[in-house]
Amino acid sequence: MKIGILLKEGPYNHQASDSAYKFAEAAIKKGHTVDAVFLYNDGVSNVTKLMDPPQDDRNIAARWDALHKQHGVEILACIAASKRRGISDEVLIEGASITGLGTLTDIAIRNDRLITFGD
Amino acid sequence: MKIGILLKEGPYNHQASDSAYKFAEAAIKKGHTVDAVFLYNDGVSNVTKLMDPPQDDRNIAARWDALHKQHGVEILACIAASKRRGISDEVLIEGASITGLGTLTDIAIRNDRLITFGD
Amino acid sequence: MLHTINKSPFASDSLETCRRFLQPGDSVLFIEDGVYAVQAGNKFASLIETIQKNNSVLALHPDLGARGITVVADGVRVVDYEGFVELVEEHQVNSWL
Amino acid sequence: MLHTINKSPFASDSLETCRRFLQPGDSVLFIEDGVYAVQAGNKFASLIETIQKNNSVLALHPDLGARGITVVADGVRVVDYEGFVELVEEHQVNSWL
Amino acid sequence: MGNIDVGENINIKKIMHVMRHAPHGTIYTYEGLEMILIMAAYEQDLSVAFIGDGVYALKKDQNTAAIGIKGFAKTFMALDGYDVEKLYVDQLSLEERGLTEDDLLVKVEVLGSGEIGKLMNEQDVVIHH
Amino acid sequence: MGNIDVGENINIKKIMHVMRHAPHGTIYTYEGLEMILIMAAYEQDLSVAFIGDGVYALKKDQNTAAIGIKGFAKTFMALDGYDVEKLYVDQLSLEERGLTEDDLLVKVEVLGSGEIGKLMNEQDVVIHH
Repeated sequence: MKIGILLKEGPYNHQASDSAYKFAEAAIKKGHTVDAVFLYNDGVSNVTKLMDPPQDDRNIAARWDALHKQHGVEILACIAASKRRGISDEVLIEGASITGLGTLTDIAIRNDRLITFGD
Repeated sequence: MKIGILLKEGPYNHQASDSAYKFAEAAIKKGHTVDAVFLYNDGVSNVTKLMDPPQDDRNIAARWDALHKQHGVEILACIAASKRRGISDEVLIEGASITGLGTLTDIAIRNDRLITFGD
Repeated sequence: MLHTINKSPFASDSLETCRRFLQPGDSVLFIEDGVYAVQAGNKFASLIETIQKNNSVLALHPDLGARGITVVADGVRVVDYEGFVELVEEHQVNSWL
Repeated sequence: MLHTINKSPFASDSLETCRRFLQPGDSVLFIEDGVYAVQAGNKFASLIETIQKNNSVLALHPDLGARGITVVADGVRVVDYEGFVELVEEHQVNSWL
Repeated sequence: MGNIDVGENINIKKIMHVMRHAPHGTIYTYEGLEMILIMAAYEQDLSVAFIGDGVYALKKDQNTAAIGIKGFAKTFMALDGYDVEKLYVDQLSLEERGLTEDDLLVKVEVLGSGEIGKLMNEQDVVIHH
Repeated sequence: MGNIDVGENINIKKIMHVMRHAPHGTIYTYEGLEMILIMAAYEQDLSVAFIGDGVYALKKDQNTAAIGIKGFAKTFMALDGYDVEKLYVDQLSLEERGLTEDDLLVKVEVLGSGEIGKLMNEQDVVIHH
């Protein structure tokens, strides 16, 4: 099955990021394709490489980066939402890209499921 | 009267930033001193200079910058909260600084009021 | 003490919770989405009336206007940001988030 | 359809609102702070019982454990992330935010 | 587009946007509307449901000048021009808030929660804002 | 510090932290706790009130391993060592949630909302988390 994920909250402040990640991980483990994680609203803040949490805590941006590199999951931040919140190519992790809402529509169309995590 | 402000949410996603700014503006207009705006939780995202909203919209970071420059209001982001969210000196507006929670304690002690805006 | 409430009473428990902690003479100021609590004729009308027996109830005009609320419940005082600052001059603040 | 609810029913209207839109046969999965709804013996016990007449009710084990919830209301099925994925295989998803 | 025969158009998806938040206190309604406007260009079977505080998004007389935030209520009036015509409002949500159809900026279908629930159930994708 | 004569120590402020959110779903409780630990070093008159879902922060048996988030419930047990001894829990909030004092990790004072309200009213600063 092909699955798209929509993530609407930023890292750490809400559990949404963690839930989305755990879900993606479990879906991949069960043999599904996680096509893309689309970041909207404050969700765009998930992919700044300046994130620097305490050493004994998870690094949420690095985790998305690894998910892209290991499993080909596209990590996409909405451009309009990113601009409002100061997320630009300058600070983006390697595994993520900035794109428009048309891409989200494509994701909604081409996947069997679109599941949302947020607040 | 000396007033401190604690702001706990990021720009645009919640009205808290706008309310805090409007309140600060009104307090200054009435002759009060707004000593500092301390940014906590997602509030630290208020002061990235990469913020680039649509031209017909307010630029929240630029507005805090101007408040500092015109009225000497200290704009302070908590360091631990900033690190989690990828806010560092690299992206900080000129008028803001990153500091510790001890500074918030000082603000709470030295001001007549501490008022919180958040979600 | 000045209590501010910024969440819709329909979506959040802020109002219902805050009211239990009010002391006689405290003021309650509704701001942001909190102002929906004082729209005339909604299901919180009697709660607002009860609160007014011991507390003054206020709402921020810019937030009412932004939400198209033109009529507020009886007895609710409408203030602008200047009035908000005056309330803060008079009281310590307790922002219910 | 699979409905997910991620907010505490004490703080938010998500559960009360979602339940009005449930169709017979839909499943409801509580995740994140939503899992407090199914803690045995709280004030939502009878609502959860009512929902179970026409819908299966599930809760995510990792979220229950994180919150120290060791006993859930009768009839609530506890699943891990693998079970969550299985539910998504079976249903389209409606995440109540 | 009018009626679409799903049998011949397997790529047409039924997508419902659910407005659940009051406007202005958070950005969800506004960015939700931006999403709907973009999706409207893709000729899918779109609908929008206003539930709970989401009904406030359609309230007449909103004037955001004094809070310094861009207003967008009138953009809902433009949805029709983008062929987004299925706007459903939950009746109980209106009633609890002391509102009637006359308080709303645009023409909508006011439905019971059972009816909206049935429509939700038929969707391929549901996105809450 | 024990009892402080406010008349002689005008810089001692009464600061109450109010925990209002459930843990883990949002970071407010955790970052709130970080704030309390720092403030504790400044020898002010600190107290912490647990109201509404805030009482869940103190629930025994929390194990966050499976959600991949750092647990912090036990840090509340360390507050005593920082001389933060005034921990108040709202009785009705406990009851509604089917909890009793025995379900909590630390020793607290369970009070009615009127009593906590009175204490709030005496504060110089109240910060909600």
